[in-house]
Amino acid sequence: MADGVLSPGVNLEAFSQAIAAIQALRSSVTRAFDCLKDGMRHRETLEGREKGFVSAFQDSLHSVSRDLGELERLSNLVGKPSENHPLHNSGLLSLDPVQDKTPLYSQLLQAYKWSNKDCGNSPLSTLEDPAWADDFKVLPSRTQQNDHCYFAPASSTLELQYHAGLASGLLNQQSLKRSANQMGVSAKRRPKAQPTTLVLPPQYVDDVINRIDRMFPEMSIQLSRPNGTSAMLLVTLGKVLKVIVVMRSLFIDRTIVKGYNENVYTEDGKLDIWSKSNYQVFQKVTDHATTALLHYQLPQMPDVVVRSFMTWLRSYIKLFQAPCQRCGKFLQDGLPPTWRDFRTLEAFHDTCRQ
Amino acid sequence: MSGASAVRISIESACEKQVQEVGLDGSETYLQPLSMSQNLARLAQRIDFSQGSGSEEDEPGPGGRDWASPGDAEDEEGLVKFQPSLWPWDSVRNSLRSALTETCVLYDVLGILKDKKFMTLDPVVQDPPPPKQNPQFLQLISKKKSLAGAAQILLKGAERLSKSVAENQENKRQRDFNSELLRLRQHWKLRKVGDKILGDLSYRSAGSLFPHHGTFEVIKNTDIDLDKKIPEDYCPLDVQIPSDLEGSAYIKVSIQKQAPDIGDLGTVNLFKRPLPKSKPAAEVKLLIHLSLPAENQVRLLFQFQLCTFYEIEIFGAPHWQTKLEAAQNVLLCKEIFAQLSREAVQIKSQIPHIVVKNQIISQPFPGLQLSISLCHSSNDKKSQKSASDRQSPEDHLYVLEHNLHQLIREFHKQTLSSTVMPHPASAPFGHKRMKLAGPQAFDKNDINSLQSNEGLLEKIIKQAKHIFLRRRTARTIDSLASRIEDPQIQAHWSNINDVYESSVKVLITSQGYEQICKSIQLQLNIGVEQIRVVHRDGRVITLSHQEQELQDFLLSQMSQHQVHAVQQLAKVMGWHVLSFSNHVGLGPVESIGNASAITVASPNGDYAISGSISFDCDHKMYLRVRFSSCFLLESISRY
Amino acid sequence: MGVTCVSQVPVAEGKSVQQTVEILTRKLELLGAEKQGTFCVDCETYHTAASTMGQTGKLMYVMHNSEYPLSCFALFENGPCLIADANFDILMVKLKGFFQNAKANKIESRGTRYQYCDFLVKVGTVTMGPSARGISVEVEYCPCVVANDCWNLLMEFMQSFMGNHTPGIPSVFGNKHDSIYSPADSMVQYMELFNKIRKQQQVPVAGMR
Amino acid sequence: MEAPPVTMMPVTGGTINMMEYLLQGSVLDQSLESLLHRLRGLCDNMEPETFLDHEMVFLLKGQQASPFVLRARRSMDKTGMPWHLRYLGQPEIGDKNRHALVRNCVDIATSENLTDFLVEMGFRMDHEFVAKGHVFRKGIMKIVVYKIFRILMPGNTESIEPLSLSYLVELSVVAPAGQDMVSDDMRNFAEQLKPLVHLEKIDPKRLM
Repeated sequence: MADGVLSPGVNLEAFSQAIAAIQALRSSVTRAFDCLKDGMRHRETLEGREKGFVSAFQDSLHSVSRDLGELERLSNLVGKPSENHPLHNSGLLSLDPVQDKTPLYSQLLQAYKWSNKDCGNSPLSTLEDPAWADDFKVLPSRTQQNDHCYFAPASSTLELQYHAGLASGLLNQQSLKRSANQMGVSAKRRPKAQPTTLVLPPQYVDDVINRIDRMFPEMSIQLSRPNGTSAMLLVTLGKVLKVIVVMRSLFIDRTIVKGYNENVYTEDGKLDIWSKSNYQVFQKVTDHATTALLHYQLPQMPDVVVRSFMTWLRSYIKLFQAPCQRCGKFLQDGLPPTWRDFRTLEAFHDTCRQ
Repeated sequence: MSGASAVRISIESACEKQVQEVGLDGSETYLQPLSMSQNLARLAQRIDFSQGSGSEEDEPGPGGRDWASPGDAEDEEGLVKFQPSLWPWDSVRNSLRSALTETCVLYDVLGILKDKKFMTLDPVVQDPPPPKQNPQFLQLISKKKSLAGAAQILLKGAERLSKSVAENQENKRQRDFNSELLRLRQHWKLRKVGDKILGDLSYRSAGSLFPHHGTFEVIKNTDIDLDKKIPEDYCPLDVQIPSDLEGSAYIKVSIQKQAPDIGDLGTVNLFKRPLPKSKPAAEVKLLIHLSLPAENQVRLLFQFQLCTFYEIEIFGAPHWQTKLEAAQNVLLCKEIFAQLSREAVQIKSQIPHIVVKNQIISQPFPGLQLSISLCHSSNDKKSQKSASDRQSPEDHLYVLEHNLHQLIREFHKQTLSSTVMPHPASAPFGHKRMKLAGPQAFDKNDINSLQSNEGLLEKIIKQAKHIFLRRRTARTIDSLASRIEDPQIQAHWSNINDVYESSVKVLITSQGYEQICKSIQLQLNIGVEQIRVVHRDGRVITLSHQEQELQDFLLSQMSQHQVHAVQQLAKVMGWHVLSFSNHVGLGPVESIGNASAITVASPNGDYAISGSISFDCDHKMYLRVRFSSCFLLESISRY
Repeated sequence: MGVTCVSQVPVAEGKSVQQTVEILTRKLELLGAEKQGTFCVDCETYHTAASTMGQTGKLMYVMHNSEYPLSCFALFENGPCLIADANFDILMVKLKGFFQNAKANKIESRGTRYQYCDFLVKVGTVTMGPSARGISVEVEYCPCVVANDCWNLLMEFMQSFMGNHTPGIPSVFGNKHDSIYSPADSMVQYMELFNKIRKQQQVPVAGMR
Repeated sequence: MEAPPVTMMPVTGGTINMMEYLLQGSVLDQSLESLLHRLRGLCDNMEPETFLDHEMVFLLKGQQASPFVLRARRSMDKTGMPWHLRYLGQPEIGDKNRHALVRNCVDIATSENLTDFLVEMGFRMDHEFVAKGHVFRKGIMKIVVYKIFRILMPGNTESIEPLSLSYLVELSVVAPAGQDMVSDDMRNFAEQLKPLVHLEKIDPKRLM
């Protein structure tokens, strides 16, 4: 979504260069401060020390000013975002000229909201956003899990906003939900630092996991944090399979399904989150579990996602016992029905599910 | 009593011990003589205090009481009368009594004085008090004198202290050989052979199997002119390092594109990131390094080994610790390289690994060359080495160099800890997991997995492949994301990576329509040889290392996304989807794949729009829109 | 270490043991199973030396299975099954005075090992002394550890290449309930199969050899 | 019955004819610490480990005069370790050239149902004890220093009491038969433990 805020007028190449320049500036400033902090270096003579220090400091200051100049040059190249439609060309499609079908008023309001959003989404305002600033470490396309777009409040008349709010409420009812943003306008404006789901306290994560653990008696969840705050779960489902779930906050990053009798620990006793199962059936289930992670997505309510994922996972308790709901058989190509429907949880062979 | 021997009698004084009883056999039981305190207590017990107080009847003190009990006193006096001869403390009592008498008199006089009727006290006129000043003056003088004495003592002490500090410093500068040797012994293994002191540089005790003996000799540094000023860094202890371990060494790992025919875009720039800042940074590090005390260098040195600019500007002879660490590093690098080249010769691969002098060349992917080289330079040939270094300072793969060091250390650890103590203790020694293989009926696969022992080279090649694949995937996605603005590509890289695996989630969205159409979400698991793509609809696609495959795949996903978006939007707007296909075989020939197409009709059926989406050779997307009924005109709008 | 079913396939009418085995393996290969070397299961019988312990001749079986190359299985009929490492064989030599090896009763099954997805299939010829006495088929479903969970699945698979010779549920499954299937259970099945085949010895089957 | 053909044994095996070379001694509780200290210095650079084992001695009586003795041992402090079944032959004192006691030995790691199985084979438990101590390693040499505890209630390894006020010290090597050189190494090692402990070849028969 980081790209989403960049209007077509922005020179992306220059933009990425500018980010690199900012990085360079940061590092040179850091170096300058480091130099100051470390003080004089040991040399034979006092004179030599002072000289060395001054020249080192001068050098670092020079590099700071050079990097700053570079950044200024690039910032001119980045260019102003154009005031075009934020929807690019596909946005034109929604401007359906069939008058009898599309009420003009709602469209106008919609248009207002778009422009409103556009204001808020101009890159300059997003730059101020701390969350966005964090992402500067990577290239612009690689936002890290920021599945929300958030924007600064627009400076418009209250009246218009009021209407817009009403209208968007109506529109939302008509399943015209287009993106998560529009909800944000109708509901009271969310505070800027909305994606708190990325930095949930470990205690909260523990609670959510514990609750899920208690929910399913045949499923036991073991939580550990070998790498800092990211939790890793070892889910043992009956005597059927074991699942290793790597979390980041409450988002599931990665999951591996292994057989009940397979070793899930490395030589030194840590959870082995990389090696895959030796059995084809569990490799298949691993793929399906990854699919499930892509399917169950609700960035605003990550705990619901985890819960629904676990509920779905639990349906594998009958992995070897349930015949396929379509063909009625147990085996197809040597594999049992490995697919579980995301809604009904019914068992299907991978090839029988469509 | 007569039973006691003559000798015993002659020793003991009769008065000291009293015989308590004489047994029937003639043996005597003695009473222990009283100790001083016991004796005192006994004597004190004999004092009749009531009698004593009674005998003070003539004291005039506490008024009426004494006058009231003269009779009592008389009686007691009588009692005393026959005792005095027994009394050893008689004189004491007498003087006490006289003292009491005196005080009683004084008391009475004072009592009379207080009334001021019968008696008054007048001050006696004495000499004027000149001596009053004198003592003060004397005091001052004596104080001054004693203070001076104290000061002198302190000064003496301070002098002695400063002398000893100076001596210490002197000693420190001179650093006698033995204390240096002691310090050396704390960090290195030493043993005495004949009249030589030999030390061990090798990692053998840490589990290394490298055959190099790695011994150094400790020598006393005597070639110093004692008359001249001793240079500051003079050290009486020096070490003699085997000639082949002198200088500095590091392992260099790099990936080069062998030929331009590999046909991918990323490679050229992939490993050439602008690194203009790295050189000054390295120099700064170097300075810090030199200024640190020797103990802390162990940790830093490792960091340091990995950096290219290994040119120490040595002022004079380096300290022995520095020397030894450098030599040990050379030894480790040699071991790594020896291990790698041995494996390179042994391992059969489709394209054989080439070992040329100090370089191992391997081909992880066709057209790609991984080279691992041992760069070893002794100090005198520094200029030559740095020249070769400057050719390509940027293509280092520091990660792999670091990992090589880590791997060899892991390898060392493995040789040390492969066998464990048996439990129960009577069982023979053996490999930890292997011991379970029999009684727990491990099957063939389990046993194979226990025995699999991948070499250093295989591991590092696998890591190199993965790094290459990962970087190029990132590059491909990024370049697509920056070139194509609609739809948008987002990549969320997982925060946890393995040396052989990493994953990225790719989302394709249209801005403003994220809720309506989120059909395309992919998870890319980047492995060693290939990329596994898990699609949101459950499909799993395996892509090879060829960049084109990933790019084509992403482009096709994007075109599918567009069609899906149109379809969803049409539904929302009340239009009818007439037809929909991800791959239409009709229309103009596309350069890549097939176009996706959709036909929608307006709610009242008057209009129909058909659109097809394809990518042309510039990787631009085209949407061809055809309006039916009114215009039979084909309008092509280009994005 | 998955769930295993060991069964005997009768020799087809008018065919030799070898031919019947070939028919079976061909079916497997058609199914897509991959040949992966050979296997061997052997069984030696030990008598308690006469009147050693006042017990009437209990039989002890010591078995090996190439699937578990480092293990040695010792078991009594309806008794416990000990899993030990290969040194157990040496112990049996030391115990010569107490347990006598009935050399003539040594029986083994040898054949080819096939893998089909997560299934392991071993079709073997059971030989006692120099003569082939029957055919054993072992089907293992590796991912599953609870016998009753995957019996239906296992049976469906066996039907696909054994047709009407598909066996019924093995007796060891019956008393396992939900507990974890262990390699010892497979060895018990083999022991039972071998005992059955030994008894058939008296009734010579036409077409043997 | 014709003789069975020579079949290549698939997996039958095990290591044949292994011998245990043994030196024994004992130290009083007071001097244990100094002995351990010395051992830590002399032995291989591994973490010194303690152990707590439960040993049961089983007898099988036959027609022969001497019963067949097997020792079943399990670790009480480490879970998941296999049981250890051990056969030890008659010890040979040998001549002066061999510096250690030698006896035939068979080491077998087995599953947990060992005791049941031994009973099924006709063995009967003679006695049991708990051994608690330290184990060291130097090359192929194993040094165990342990105290033997009597089990007060049969089967209950919780209630135990020490048998003596000293620790048993054993230096042993398991090697294929005929490798008497190892006994030289053992003697050299034992020399280095003097005078903390004197390790000797002790003939159990003489003690009886």
